[in-house]
Amino acid sequence: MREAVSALGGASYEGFVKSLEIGPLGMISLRAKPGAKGLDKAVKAAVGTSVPALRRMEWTKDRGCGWMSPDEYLLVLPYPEVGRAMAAIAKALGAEHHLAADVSDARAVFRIEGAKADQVLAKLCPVDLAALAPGELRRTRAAQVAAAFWRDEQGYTLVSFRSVGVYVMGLLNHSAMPGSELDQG
Amino acid sequence: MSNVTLRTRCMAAGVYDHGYVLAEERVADHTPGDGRPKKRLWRIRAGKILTATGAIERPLSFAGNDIPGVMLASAVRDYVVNWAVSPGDRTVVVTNNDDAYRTAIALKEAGLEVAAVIDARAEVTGALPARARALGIRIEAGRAIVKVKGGKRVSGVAIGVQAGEGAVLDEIACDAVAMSGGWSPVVHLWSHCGGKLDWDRKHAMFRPDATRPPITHDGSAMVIPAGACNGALTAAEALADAAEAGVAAVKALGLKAKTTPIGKAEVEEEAAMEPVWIMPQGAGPKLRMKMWLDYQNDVKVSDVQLAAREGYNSVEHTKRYTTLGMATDQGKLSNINGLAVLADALAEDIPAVGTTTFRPPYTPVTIGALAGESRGPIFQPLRRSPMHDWHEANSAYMEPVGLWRRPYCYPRAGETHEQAVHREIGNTRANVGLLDASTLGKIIVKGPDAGRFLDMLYTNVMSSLPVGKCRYGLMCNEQGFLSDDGVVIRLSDDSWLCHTTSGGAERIHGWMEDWLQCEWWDWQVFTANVTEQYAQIAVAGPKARAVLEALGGIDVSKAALPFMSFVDGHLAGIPARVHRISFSGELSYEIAVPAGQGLALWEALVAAGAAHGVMPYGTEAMHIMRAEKGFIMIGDETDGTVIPQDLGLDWAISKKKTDYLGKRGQARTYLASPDRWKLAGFETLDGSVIADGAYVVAEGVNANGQRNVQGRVTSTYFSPTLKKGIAMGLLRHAPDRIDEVVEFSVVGGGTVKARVVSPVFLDPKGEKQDA
Amino acid sequence: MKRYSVFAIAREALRHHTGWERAWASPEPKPQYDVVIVGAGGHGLATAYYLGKNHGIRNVAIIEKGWLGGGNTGRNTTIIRSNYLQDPSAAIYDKALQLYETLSQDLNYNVMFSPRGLLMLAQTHHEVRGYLRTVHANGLQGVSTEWISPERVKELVPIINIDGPRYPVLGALYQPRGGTGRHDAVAWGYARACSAMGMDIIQKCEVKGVRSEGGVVTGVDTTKGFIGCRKLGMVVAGHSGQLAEMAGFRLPIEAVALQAMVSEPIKPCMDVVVMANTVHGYMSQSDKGEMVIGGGTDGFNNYTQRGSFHHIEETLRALVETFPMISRLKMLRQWGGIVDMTGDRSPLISKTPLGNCFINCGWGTGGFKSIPGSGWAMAELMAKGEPGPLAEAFNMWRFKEGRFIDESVAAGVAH
Amino acid sequence: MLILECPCCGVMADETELAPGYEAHLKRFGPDSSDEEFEAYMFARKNPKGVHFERWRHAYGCGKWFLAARDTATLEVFGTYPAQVSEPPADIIAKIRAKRPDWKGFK
Repeated sequence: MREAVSALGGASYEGFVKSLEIGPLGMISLRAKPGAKGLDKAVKAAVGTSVPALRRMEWTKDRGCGWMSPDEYLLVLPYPEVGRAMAAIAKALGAEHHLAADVSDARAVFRIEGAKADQVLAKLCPVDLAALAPGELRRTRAAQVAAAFWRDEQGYTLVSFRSVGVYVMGLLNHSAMPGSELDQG
Repeated sequence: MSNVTLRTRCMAAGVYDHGYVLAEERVADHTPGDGRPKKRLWRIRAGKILTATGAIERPLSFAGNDIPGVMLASAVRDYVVNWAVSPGDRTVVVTNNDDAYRTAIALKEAGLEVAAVIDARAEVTGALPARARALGIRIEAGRAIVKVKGGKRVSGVAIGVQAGEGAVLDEIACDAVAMSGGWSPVVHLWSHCGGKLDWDRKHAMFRPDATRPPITHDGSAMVIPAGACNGALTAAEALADAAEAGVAAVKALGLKAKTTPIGKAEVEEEAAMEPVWIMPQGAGPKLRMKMWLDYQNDVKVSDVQLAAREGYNSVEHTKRYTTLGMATDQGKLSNINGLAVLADALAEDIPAVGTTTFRPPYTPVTIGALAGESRGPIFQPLRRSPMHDWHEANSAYMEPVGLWRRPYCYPRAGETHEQAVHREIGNTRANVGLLDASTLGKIIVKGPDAGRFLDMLYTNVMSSLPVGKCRYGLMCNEQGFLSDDGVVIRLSDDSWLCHTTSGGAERIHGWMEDWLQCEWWDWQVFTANVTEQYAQIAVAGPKARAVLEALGGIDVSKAALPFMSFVDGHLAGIPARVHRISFSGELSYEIAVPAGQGLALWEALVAAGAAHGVMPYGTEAMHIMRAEKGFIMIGDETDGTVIPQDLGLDWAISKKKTDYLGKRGQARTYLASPDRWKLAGFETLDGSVIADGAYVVAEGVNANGQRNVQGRVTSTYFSPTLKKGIAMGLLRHAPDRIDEVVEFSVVGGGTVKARVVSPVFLDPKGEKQDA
Repeated sequence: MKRYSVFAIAREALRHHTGWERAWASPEPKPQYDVVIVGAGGHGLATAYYLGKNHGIRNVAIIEKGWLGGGNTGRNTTIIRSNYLQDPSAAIYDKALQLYETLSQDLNYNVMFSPRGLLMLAQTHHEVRGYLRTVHANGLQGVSTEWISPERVKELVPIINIDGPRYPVLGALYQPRGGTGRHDAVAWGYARACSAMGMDIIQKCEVKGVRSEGGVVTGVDTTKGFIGCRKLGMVVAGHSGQLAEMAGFRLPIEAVALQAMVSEPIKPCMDVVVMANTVHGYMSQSDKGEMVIGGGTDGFNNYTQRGSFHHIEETLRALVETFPMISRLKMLRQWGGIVDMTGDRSPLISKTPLGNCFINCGWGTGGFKSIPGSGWAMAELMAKGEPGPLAEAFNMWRFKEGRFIDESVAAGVAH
Repeated sequence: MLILECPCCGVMADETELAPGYEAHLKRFGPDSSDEEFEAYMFARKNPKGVHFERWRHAYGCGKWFLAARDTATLEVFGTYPAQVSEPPADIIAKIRAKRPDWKGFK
């Protein structure tokens, strides 16, 4: 097994906030109906969390599970653990109707950090960030591409498709250009 | 208040549906070069919108009202009071209302001379006129400016009786005229989304009709006007109205409102204004031709009256006929006056004539601000395959395929694109070539009903595909027209992986979800679009097997991995799925690996292939090689009006299935007609290449005099393998016409002769791909 | 009706323009007409005009809910072209273009037809092949178009960025005869000519119902009372669905908003019409100097004449990329029209399930440029009761047969 | 610029997160149907000026299709609901009737 390469090789930019590409991050798209037998067990076994409620994300340290749609979850975990987690999901859900797909390589992942990180996202996404609940996973668009993000104390983690990673980095850089802060003045 | 954001230099340009407000902020127009953006566009989604946009003073229409030195009374006042600038040493104020007296008083108090106030009203009794009189200002009641004297600047005014026809009673020397015809509330933001207006007779103005507001998504009023824009013209009225509007806004949001006293303004009582639309009232044509309504577009009172006389009676007709209100101020100064003149000419009420439509923006907004960040490198997303940088570093000429960029060819120094393409084809046919096929769509379809679902989606049967095997499939829309194609592989008992065309992945995934969510919602099927999870590389050519064997890890022999099968394993230490499928007609493997390791595999293949003469090839070589093999290409052989049967793909359409998407559509008379154009190959008699887009002409012309046609070319190339022009195309009754000679159109006239042949030009038995 | 001429202008200048007559009369409706046309937009008025001119049918009323020319006729981007791919489209749009070429003389009304030339940029190889196909088709249809190089594009349009890093211009489909006209003047010119033939144009008169006997139309109920007719023509663009419902049938139509905008006026800088379909935007310069800009339609049913703002942004992005100089211009005004889109995006000029009731609608984004040809073909259909060659393919039964007239093929959009 | 509440994820979604899908509650006609039925399924549209039932996909959000009852003349939204029904739910119908007494109903 060779070293996995992230979408942008860890590119970063220091504007009025810091944006950097991180990864590769392990990600599994898990599709199952909410009441599916073994779903709780599968999520627990894969990332150690409970199944999240509507638009929420559950965390145990660096492993998480986010609610993506009424029958889809996003599991986040260290990249090397994906194979083990996929096996655990298959075992827990067994013959129950589900679909688990490794999408770790299909994604570009970014961190946006700094006191004004929300300004960068507010410029790009049609989302009322003030109304974003703690622990919320928000799927939306960033300018012209699909994106999902969540907030923590240091800033935001934003996920996009891999092929548009350069575009998303361009957006983040543009929106964080010094002088383009939204502060009043 | 900490929860209030104040944005200065920020104009609300428009109110759009469901509380969407567009605002343009002039961030650094006044501090150029300080590193900040010049402009910023705000897209605001508001629960309620409170507008306090004020009112605009109207000019008066008298002859010569365009001569420099004639200004609005409020503008004169602003120059003097706000900026200590004197517009004139000796000003005549002309008005139909009390407010203009504030200008006269301000001028006087600033030490400037006010030659007279010409007041159209017969009786002038208000508190403000009284103050003006007390300051010694001459007041002429019931009078009008007959005309302004002067050419390049005002030198005086001739005055007469407002009720008269323009007989001059007196002349007053002056160098400025301050005019006031009353005030028009700025109702634009109220009106953009359909808020209706009321005609307020007392003030002769349109004001928001509170009973017919613009509504938002839940049907409630979206805009709450306050102050002068709501018709509350005096400071006292405005304060009271503002307090009321604030409470209304808070309540409308479902919150409790505290009524806080907002203060009272001490203002003089104002006497009623008197609507004056032309001055003097009975002015003849000569004077009317000098009364400007729209200063930018040179529209005069006489123009509007002419429009009415000629029957352009609707206010919109008048606007468009005269261009009244179509200049950059969009009628802010001229519309009400023009409307009133029109109403008068038609002997109708002003409200019956109505206004033109208020359209955003309120004042012009910079196009660059509207285009926003979408410039240069981030104009649009550009999708890159995991090997994108390698292609660019190796001189690839890239072409857009949807939002992707794919190498069209890899020209070497001194090579034209055509030469490069021919070299790439020659090498792939003789040795081995590499194609970046990562852009192909890949969708996993899984579940107890997945087989049944795919049988509805594809024209052939996918449920019967054995695990480990590949099958080519066609997808049609409900009309029956061919929409996508690709190889489907069966991963396990209940899961399949569907390959789509490049750029088709999102569309087809959406199509699948549409049917699963909206039609067959009780079917147990999940889909996942994993297009970007994988880098995919085609290794094609007689030496392809040798290259893969050099990498090692997977048995790629014919016995272990026959044509149209696949295997999972590790190739060069990278987890890989190897498919034996071919779009070039050569012995070919398509290898999928996690995207993060795509470049590593590509480079490993380049290294391992060096001994076998490996070269990358681009999309154009791919297109020509597939045409040599007679394989169709979605978007070339199809254009949204072609069904699989037209392309001789009947073998890929199940006869047994009772239903699939598009089956019913294909049964319609025109689609089932035996006269449809069908796929054929073409070779010109002289070996030349048929022009792109050429039609096969037929005898005669149709009822509209257009030349009859019987077919057209869909793909046409010079085949470097066969050393001659080859083409695929559609021709009426094609299968029955092999060896017939037909004529293709040539731009500019004439035709070129071509023989109808089989569309498979190379290796018809498929021995090479099956090697 | 007095003729407009240079002498008339001279005469009127001497008497303060007090002698100009009404351009058209405003009569009250009569109880019965040979033909009633609902909709006094360009298409309705042109239909009436050619009924009178070509077929001698002059006992005609054109009734209009609002003011004549007040629908899509007055809110489009005034582009005129006939470089269509499919035979039926090329035939009717080229008929329209030919009629436009002499319309000012024909109507004695200046419609300001300006054959300044029209370019459709090809910015992908796929689009190149699509336009080459159109050039071949047009050649066989007798429509003169040509394929031109990027260098020639730059000569014709100096302000264009042909080397755009994202979508370099690879060439263009050029129709030198294409151009623009003055939209209002087209409606007014036809209205004046109809009125002069004795036809009644009845504005502010809304149709409330369609009456029939034994499956044959007998008249319409309106806000000005019942108006009887032997034949009824429905020519109401975006409101065709409502009218069809009154007549008891359903149409393959959806009404959506199509938006347009103008910039502030500037000095002349572009004397051709440019359409860039890969990035979705088109632009021309009006005689007043404004850049007239349009883009794609919204994707949902809408009767508000207001569109969604993000489409404006998309269009402007596309055009700033294509014409970088416009980024410093300002958008002066934006608006929307309601267009009716059929299942194949081509129009209907057709008999209907109701006897002697005819429909003309579904022009989508092609309404203005087709007006004279559409009126010509509709008049022929109404006069004879059967379609002539121009209208034949545009019947409403083609959808049942699957006989589409699909022009999206030409735009290089596969599906 | 519409804003619609996605009934699947609860987001008040800006129009730019959504993809429109035209008339809802169409009944599919397959191989056994008549020409008229198939034509009506594919093409004949209510296209009302007024209450309209239509499809939307929360394309940039949870990815689900949902249905909306919306007035095409005023853009007022009466409600949104999941796509897995063959006609509008009773509560939406009741709400429309309350607001539009003249409405002829869902046919």
